[in-house]
Parts: sequence; structure tokens; C-alpha cells
Amino acid sequence: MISGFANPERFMRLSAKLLPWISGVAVALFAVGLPWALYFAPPDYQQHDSARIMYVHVPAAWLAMALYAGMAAASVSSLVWRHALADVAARAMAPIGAAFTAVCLVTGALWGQPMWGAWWVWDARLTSVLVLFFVYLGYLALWAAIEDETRASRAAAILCLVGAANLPIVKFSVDWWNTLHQPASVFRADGPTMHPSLLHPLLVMALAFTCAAAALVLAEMRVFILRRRAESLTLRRRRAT
Amino acid sequence: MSVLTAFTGLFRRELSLAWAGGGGAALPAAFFLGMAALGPFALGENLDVAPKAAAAILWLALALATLLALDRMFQADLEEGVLEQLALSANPLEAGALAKILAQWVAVGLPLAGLSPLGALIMGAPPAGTPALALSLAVGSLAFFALGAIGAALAAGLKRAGLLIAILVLPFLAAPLIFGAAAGARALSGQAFAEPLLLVAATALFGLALAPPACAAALRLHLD
Amino acid sequence: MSVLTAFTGLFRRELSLAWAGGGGAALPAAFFLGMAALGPFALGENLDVAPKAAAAILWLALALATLLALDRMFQADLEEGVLEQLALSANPLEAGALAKILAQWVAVGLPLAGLSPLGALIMGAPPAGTPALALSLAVGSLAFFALGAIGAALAAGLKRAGLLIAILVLPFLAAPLIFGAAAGARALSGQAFAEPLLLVAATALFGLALAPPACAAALRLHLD
Amino acid sequence: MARIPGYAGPMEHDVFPPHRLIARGLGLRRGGLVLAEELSLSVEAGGALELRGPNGAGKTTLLRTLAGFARPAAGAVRLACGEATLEAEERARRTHWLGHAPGLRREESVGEHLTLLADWWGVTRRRCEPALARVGLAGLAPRLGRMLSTGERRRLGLARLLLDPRPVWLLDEPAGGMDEQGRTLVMDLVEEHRRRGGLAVVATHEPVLLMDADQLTLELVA
Amino acid sequence: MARIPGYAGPMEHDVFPPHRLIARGLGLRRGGLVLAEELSLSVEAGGALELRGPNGAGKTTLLRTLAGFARPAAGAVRLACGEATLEAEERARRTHWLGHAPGLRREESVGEHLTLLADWWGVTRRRCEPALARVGLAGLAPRLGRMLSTGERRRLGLARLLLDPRPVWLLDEPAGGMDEQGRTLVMDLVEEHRRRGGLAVVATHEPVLLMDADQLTLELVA
Ligand code: HEM
Ligand SMILES: Nc1ncnc2c1ncn2[C@@H]1O[C@H](COP(=O)(O)OP(=O)(O)OP(=O)(O)O)[C@@H](O)[C@H]1O
Ligand SMILES: Nc1ncnc2c1ncn2[C@@H]1O[C@H](COP(=O)(O)OP(=O)(O)OP(=O)(O)O)[C@@H](O)[C@H]1O
Ligand SMILES: [Mg+2]
Ligand SMILES: [Mg+2]
Repeated sequence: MISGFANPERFMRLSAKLLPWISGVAVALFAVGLPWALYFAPPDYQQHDSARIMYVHVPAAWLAMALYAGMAAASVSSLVWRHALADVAARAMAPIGAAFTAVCLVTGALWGQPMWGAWWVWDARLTSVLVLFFVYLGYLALWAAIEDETRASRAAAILCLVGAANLPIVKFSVDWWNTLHQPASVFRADGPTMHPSLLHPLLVMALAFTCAAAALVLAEMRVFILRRRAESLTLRRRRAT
Repeated sequence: MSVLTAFTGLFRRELSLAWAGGGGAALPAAFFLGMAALGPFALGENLDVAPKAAAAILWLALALATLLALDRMFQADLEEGVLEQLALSANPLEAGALAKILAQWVAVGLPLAGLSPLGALIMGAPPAGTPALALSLAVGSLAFFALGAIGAALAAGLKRAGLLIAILVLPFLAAPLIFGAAAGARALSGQAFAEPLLLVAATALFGLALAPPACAAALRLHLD
Repeated sequence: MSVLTAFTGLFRRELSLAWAGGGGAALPAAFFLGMAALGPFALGENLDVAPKAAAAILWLALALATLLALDRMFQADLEEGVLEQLALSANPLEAGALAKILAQWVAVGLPLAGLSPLGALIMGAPPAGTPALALSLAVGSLAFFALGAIGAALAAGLKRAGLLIAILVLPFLAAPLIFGAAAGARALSGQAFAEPLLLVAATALFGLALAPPACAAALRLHLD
Repeated sequence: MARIPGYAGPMEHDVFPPHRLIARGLGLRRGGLVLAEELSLSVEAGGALELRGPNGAGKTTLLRTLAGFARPAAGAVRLACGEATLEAEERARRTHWLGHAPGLRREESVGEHLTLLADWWGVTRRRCEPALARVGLAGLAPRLGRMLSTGERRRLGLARLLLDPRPVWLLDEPAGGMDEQGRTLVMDLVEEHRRRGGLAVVATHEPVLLMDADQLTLELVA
Repeated sequence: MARIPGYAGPMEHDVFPPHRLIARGLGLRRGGLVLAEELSLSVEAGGALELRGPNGAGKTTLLRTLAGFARPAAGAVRLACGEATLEAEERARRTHWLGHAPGLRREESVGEHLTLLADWWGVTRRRCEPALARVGLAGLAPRLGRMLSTGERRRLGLARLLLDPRPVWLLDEPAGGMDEQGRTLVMDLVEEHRRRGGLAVVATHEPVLLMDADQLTLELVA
């Protein structure tokens, strides 16, 4: 599978087959997860129905971080091994990661209003996510500023790797500093502490978000590769005449 | 007639250079949000200050953004020889300076002003006063660019133009900054803000009257 | 041996360019004091917060000075072809980037830090904590220049480099700014400040380790 | 704008009214350096003056003084049209300057650049394309300033001369960086310009460039 | 630093060990533009290659690729010393590049500039003055980058070539903007360089520049 993605031709064939399946799974998971999370799951005993924001907020936060980690991995393989698909992958993940970061920020703010009485507080978790958002923006701005694709991808890869230092800060900010934001209750060394009646719909929603993100990334990669092909075609045609 | 064509031609060119490379006003916008975040970063534990100081922080962010944009306002055109070509014309450099000022205002100042309500909300300011705050920033950024352009023209082509511009310009920015921040703060706290806002507008008008001849004279000096 | 000569040669050149035109560190110093004066102006009617926010304002001024200086850190050398000559050498561009970072720190960062007690006193802060504030600014400006250099190298020669640098660099400046301003504020109010100061130092070390290879890679890209 | 009678602005195929560029007793200085003293020259309509001399002699400085960018340390430059001496503003709009600077920003395209100048100089934008085509840059309108090769940059400078017909041309090494065909182009353009009653002052190191032009050789200061 | 035996760094009057610059199957691209394909060349110690071709043909692009600044779209460039192919770092320190950029900052003086390069390149600072004198810039050390005339700027580039003796010279229009005597200087310097066993690739529009050099003419793309 991984080697199947190594070469653009094979990637196009494989992804064409995979894409409908992944999209289908995402739709199915949403069909199960959304009603479960928003209706059937028990309301939180303190927070009542506002706690249901969690089912969007938490998966969005996870994907914001996961996509950045993916970009960093792709950047390494693009810088070190000059992998042809790696920079396409990194470039495709960036806007989607930025969007999930924005969703995480907005849902967090919406949740903060009833919970903390403020849309926003400058604690370490919130600040570090905001910084993550700015890193995403900078990454996209740098891509936009360089028209030559290989140069753009290498410059952006450097930026991405430097920015990766922020990722552990986002993750562990709740442990390292006193934050208003609560610490992790799912991904913990000693296992999840969340009640299963909340945990299970959350996991379904997280899976649904993940599949949706994967489908979006694959689709965007395909667009990039097709556009590259179209460009080299016009180039060849211009030379032939 | 021909002065108008010339003026809009230069104005449009400045705008398209400022927004070049896709994204239009997105870059200045992202930039402003970043700048607006710097204040709270620095305030840290003194967070309780933030809503009270929201207007001040946004005004400072606007000042920073202006200073950074000013740095290249004339320098690049001077070094690449564009100003020489513009100078050899029936149209006065004064008109060129005015076109550049207005274009910077539209390209950088107005997007920032438009975003400021968002920034104010993040800092916990009440929504009611934010339109007035945005208005004050829009007027203020015109004053900033007009007055700042004088410093930019004076420093263009000199060593360390960046810092030099900042120093030349800081005293002129003080007046609009003080009145503007006051107007913004009053607007956010629901007080009457017309008086300081009018004072900001007055500095903007003063700048618009003064800047074109001052810039043109400075640029002619640098052509030598 | 020869690497050392090369390194100090470049370091000295950067310093003399930064201080060229007489006045030495006076220009950054004047700028910094101007900023320190503007902060309270913007706060205006909320003047009572000024001593409380003194550290924040000085740290913001440092950040702005850094951003302004970064703008030209590599751009001019790239456009004038200096980097091409430096690249054709047995000495790696990594060493060049480090020399430039340290020189900027000495030329701009240290004078600002040295002046900061004066700025803090102007804003009504108690004298006792000012040496520690200056220390935090000295360490912090090293972090700023190291991390900022990466953005400056990446954006050198691109369109609207000024704004772009700011956007690329902002997220990296956040950590030293937050910890540094906290250290400064605690120092001024007589609290323990060792922990945030160590965190600033950590970001500076991180920047110093990361910046040379990142800058060199970015500059090589731009030579293409 | 006060217009001198007989000069109706940009023209296509007409002849310029007779201009004359005169400098009397010029002193040229740069920093502490005295480059020339008591320098006088006069170029008539249809005439051309070749500036020659070693590197650093002051050719560029003289041209910039004639263009009105630099102020002479002594003496004065004037442009006469018929009997009348023109005001600074009128002199500026009748003078073309081709220096070493590219004239356009790194991020500006060739097309945007010429459009801007057409607007600013008050000529129709339709003149841009023919001007580009004449100097061999047809189709290069989308290219950005920083992409242009040395010769392309010089050719763009020639296109500016054609964009707005002006009687006075001040050219600093117009053939520098040009290929064979480009050098011929420069000669042809200056010839045409002179036939229309224009005048030109040209600094050059080419052994042969203009036909029957006056020569002014600047000497290096000691 | 790993040094190739037989090359002991900067030398004054000695002969270089035999180097050879080879490019095979080069593809040159700029933006979407294909400038050359399947281009091969080889220059031996003591040899010279003149690059010719119209403006925009890609001479500068080829030179920058040979210098290692630009990455070729296809093919590769290598520098051999005797039998050994040199690493990128060794190639860099044995290559001189003279482009159109002045090489010094506007606010940097000529003297500071050469001192910096002497330090950075690891040669003694005492070489700066003779190098300046040889190219006719004696006494110009205090002058700043922005003051230099076109020809002086080119001559400073030649001084850099003399500052650090390196076997490979890549020169982009070295005679451009030069006066009579400057052109002769360029020819003489390249001749001396070749007699010492150096090699040179020179892009030029001068009708005559180098003696018995190979010629490579690039064509303009359609
Ligand atoms: C804009 C404000 C907010 C931001 C940027 C934010 C950010 C994040 C991030 C990045 C995570 C992922 C943590 C991890 O995987 O370790 C997360 C998880 C979470 N957040 Fe927020 N958050 C915000 C506001 C809130 C609010 C107001 C609440 C409710 C009180 C909240 C409750 C949660 C919960 C319950 C989790 C799941 C943690 C776990 O069990 O692992 N968040 N948030
Ligand atoms: N500010 C200054 N201070 C001292 N010398 C200066 C200054 N500006 C220019 N010069 C010197 O003035 C001289 C004349 O320069 P100019 O550019 O006019 O020469 P030029 O005749 O055009 O030479 P070239 O043939 O090389 O183009 C040069 O030697 C230059 O270094
Ligand atoms: N990024 C780019 N996109 C498109 N075209 C480009 C780009 N960069 C350079 N070019 C074009 O590539 C061509 C080759 O440029 P190059 O500088 O190599 O030419 P040259 O042979 O040195 O010409 P000259 O004799 O004028 O110096 C030019 O036509 C130039 O406009
Ligand atoms: Mg000259
Ligand atoms: Mg060339």
C-alpha cells in the first residue's frame, strides 16, 4: 500500500479506487455518529447539552494535530528522499489541517462561553492552538509566494519542520502548565478515563472525521497531480509547435 | 482628465503589487491578526488588562503593521528606477505620492480595520462598540499612512531605512494613536467617542494635505 | 582556524553594516525608547495599567524592532549578490547564518536590553526588578533573532517579503515572547522569575541549534 | 498645463518642433570628487552627442545632470524649443532617460509596467504592444521584472522610448548587454529619432555606435 | 576539510592541478520555459568556452547551473580534478562566479567587501590591495557600493577573481560596461588564468573576446 503510493501513476490508479470507499465509510460513520452524539448519548451531568460540542471539537482538535504531524512526515521525506508525492501530500494536507484548526478554535470558543464565561482565555492550550493556526497560515502563505513548485515545496517543508516543535506543546500544554482547559481523558498512558457512554460516540465521530479528512486529502492530491500533468502537457505542446 | 488616468493608473498598480501573489488582502489580514495576538501574548498573566486595553492593543497592532508596510513604500521604486521614469512626466510626483498613500491605505489599512471587530471580540470586548472601533481604525490608518509616507520618503535609499523610518515616523504617529486609541476605548465601553474620532480625522486630513508635497520633495532629493 | 577567521570576519562586517553611518547602537536605542513611550500613550486613559504592563510593552517593542531588522537580514545580501560569493566557499552557509544572527543580536538586541531599565522606569516600574528585566530581554532577543532568521531566510526575495516574514515568524516568536514577558513582569513585581527565564533561554538554544541549517537550506533555495 | 505652441504631445509619425539642449559651464561633483569643471555642450534638433571616456569619468553623472535628476555644482542646463526656454516641468515631459536600472519592480510584469507608464505619461495603452514588438519582446508582457535577462531588460528600456515620443533622449550605454541584433536596433532607433527632429546624448563604450555624431570625451580625474 | 592531493589552496604563481568541467545531458528550465535540452559540454584545464547566443537564450541560466546555484531539470554537472570527481563543497571553493550583481551591499565599501571575502574565503587580506590595483581600482577602497560606476563595479568583480586563485572561472559578460582598457584587461586576465592551467566559461556579446576558445551558441526557444 505504502509503496503503491510511491509513484504518481500508481497513486492515481489506487486513489481512484480508494476514494469512493473512504468517502462512503465517512458518510456511513457520520450517519451513525451524528445522531448518537447529538441525540442518544446522555447529556453531561454538569454541562447539559452544551457538552455535545465535544463531538465536533475533540475530533477536529485531533485532526488538526494529526494532519500537521502528517505534513511534517511528508516534509521530511520530501527534503531527504526527494519523494515526488510527498510534497503534494504535504501541500494537500495544509488547507484541510488549517480548516480543522479553525473548527477546533471556533467550537472551543463557543463552548468556552457557557463553560468558562468567556469566549477566549489566554491559557497555554488555547494559545498553542492559535499558534498552530498561524503556522498553518504561514505555510500556506509561503506556498503562495513562490510560483516554482519544487522551490515552494522545499521552502515550505523547512518551515513545516521548524513549526513541528509546536505540536508537543499543543499536546502537553495541559500537563505542563495550569490551564483552564481540561487535561487529556482519552489518549492517556493509563487508559481513557472518560465514561464509555460518552467515549464510544466520540470515537465513532473521530473515525468519521478521520475518513472525511483522508478523502479530502486524497481528492486534493489528485487535483494537484492532474494540474501538474496538464501544465506539462501544454508545455510539451507548445514546444512541438 | 489625463491627470486622473495617471492617478488611477498608479493607484491600481500599487494595489495590484500590494495584493500580488494571490490571496489579495488575506496576507495583510493574517498579518494583522498575528500582530493583534502579540499584545495578549506579552500581557500574559496580566490578562485582566486585556479587555480594558483591547482598543490600545489593536491600535498598536495597526501602528506596527503600518511601520512594516512603510518600509518598502518608496524604497523599491527608487532602487529599481521606477521613480526616475515617473519623475519625467507632466504629472507631478505629488500626485504619485498621494496615489501610493491611498493605495496602501486600501490594501493594508482597510482590511485591518475590517478585521478589528474580530480581534476585539477575541480579547473579550463587548460586541456593541466594535463597529465604531473599526471606523476609528479605518480613519486612523489613513492618518498613519499619510504621515508615515513622509518618513518613508525621507528614509528611502538610506542605510537601515527600516529602523530609521520608524524613528522618523513615531512622533507623527503619536497624535493619531493617542486620539484613536481613546476613541476606540470609549466606543468599546459605550461612551461618547465623537470628539477623539474627529481629532483622528483631523490628523488624517492634515497628513493628506502635508504628505504629497513633502514626499515629492524628499523623493526628488533621493533621485540626485 | 580558518573557519574562525571567516566567522569573525562576517560577524564584524554585519556589525559594522548595522552600525554604519555613525551613531552605532543609537538608532535601535532611539527606536526602542520611542516605542516604550508610545505604549503608554496608546493606553491613554488606562494609564494606571502602565506600570503593570511595562514589561509587556518593552517586550512588544523588542519584538517590533526584531521584525523590522529581520526584514533586511538576508534580502539585501541576496539581491546584491553577496550570498553568491559567500556560497562559493569551503565555509558552509550555516556558519554565515549563525554569524549574522549573533551580529544582529549584538547590534540591535543587546542595546535594547541595556536600555530597558530606563524604559521601565519611565513607565513607573520599581527600579529593583529592572536588571532582571534587562536580562530577560537580552536572552529573549537572541531567541527572537535566531527563530526570526529562519523566516527571514525563507521569505528573502519573495513578493511582499516584509509582511510575509512577519507572518512566518510570528508563531515562532510567541513562545519566547510569552515566557519572556512573564519573566519580566514577575521580576518587576518582585516575584520569582527563574522558571520563565529558563524557558526563554531554552527557546533561544532551540533557535540557535535549528536556525543555521534551516537558514542555509532556505538561502540555497533562493540562489536558484 | 501651459503648453508650448507647436508641441501637441505624443505624435506618431510627425516631426518634432526644433529643440536644443544646452549646458553652460557645468561643474560636476560626486561626494568630494570633482568630475568635471566648466563643461559646456549643445545638441541641436536632429543631432547627437556621444559621451566617451574611461570608466568612472563621469558620463553617467553628466547624463543624470542633463536629465535634471542631479543638480550641477556650477552652471546650468536648459532645453530650448525654438526661441523659448522650457520650464522644468516641460523639460521633464520631453526628456527620456534610459539608465541602468530596470525601471520596473521585481514583481511587476512587463505589461503592467508599460501600462502604468502609458497611463502616467498620458499616452494611449494601445502603444504598448507595438513598442514591445519593435524591440523584440513581443509576447513577453507577462514576464516579471526579476525574470528578465540582461538584454531583455535593456530592450524594455528601448520600448519605453518608443511608448511616448519625446524629443530629447538621454541614453546611458544603450547597447550594453545587447546581442548583435540589439546593437543594430539601438542604432536604427536613434537614427529614426534624429530624422524626426529629435536629439540624443548617448554614453557608450562601443567602438562604433552612432553615425556622424559629435563626440565629447570626459577625462578621468587624477 | 578533506583536500584533494595536489591542490593546496590559494597559490600565487603556481600552476593549478588539471581540472575539467563536464556537463552531460543538461536540461535547463526557467518557470515554464524550456531553455535547453540534452546540452553537453566539457572544458579542460587551460581551455575556455565562449557562450554565445541572442538575448534570452539562456547563457546566464547555463552559467548559474554550472556554478551550482541552479539545479538542472535533467542531467548533471561535475568538476573533476585529475581522475577524482569533486564533492559539492570542493567544487564550490574552486569556482569563481562573476555575474551582474555588484556582489557588495550599497552601504558597504570596496575595502570592507574584499576584506570580508578574504576572511571568508580563507586568503590573506594582503591580497586585497594588489587585486584592486591590478584592475585599475587602486585607491578606491573607501568608496561605497552605491557610488561605483558601472565599469568600476565590473572591475571589482575581476578583483574578486584575483583575490582567491581558483581553477574554474564562470564569467557572465565580463567585458560589459567596460572601457577599451577594461576589455583588454579581461582578455589578459583570462589568458593568464588559462596559462596557469585554469579553465573558463565566458558568456559574451563582444564580437571578439577570447583567443582560440571553443564556442557554444545557444538558440532562442520559439
Ligand atoms: C478555543 C478554545 C479551545 C481550544 C483551542 C481547544 C483545544 C483542544 C485541543 C487541541 C484538544 C485535543 C487535546 C488532546 O488530544 O490531547 C482538545 C480536547 C478537548 N477539549 Fe478543548 N479547546 C478549547 C476549548 C474547550 C472548552 C471550552 C472545553 C470545555 C470545557 C473543551 C473541552 C475539551 C475536551 C473535553 C477535550 C478532550 C480531551 C481528551 O479527553 O483528550 N475545550 N481541545
Ligand atoms: N558619492 C560619491 N562619492 C565619491 N565618489 C563618487 C560618488 N558617487 C559616484 N562617485 C564616483 O564618481 C565617478 C563617476 O561615476 P559615473 O557613474 O558618472 O562614471 P561613468 O563615466 O558613467 O563610468 P562607467 O563608464 O563605468 O559607467 C566614479 O568614479 C564613482 O565612483
Ligand atoms: N521564472 C521564469 N519564468 C519564465 N521565464 C524566465 C524565468 N526566469 C528567466 N526566464 C527567461 O529565461 C530566458 C533566459 O534568461 P537568461 O538570463 O539565461 O538569458 P541570457 O542568455 O543570459 O540573455 P542575455 O544575453 O540577455 O543576458 C529569458 O528569456 C528570461 O526572460
Ligand atoms: Mg556609467
Ligand atoms: Mg545573461
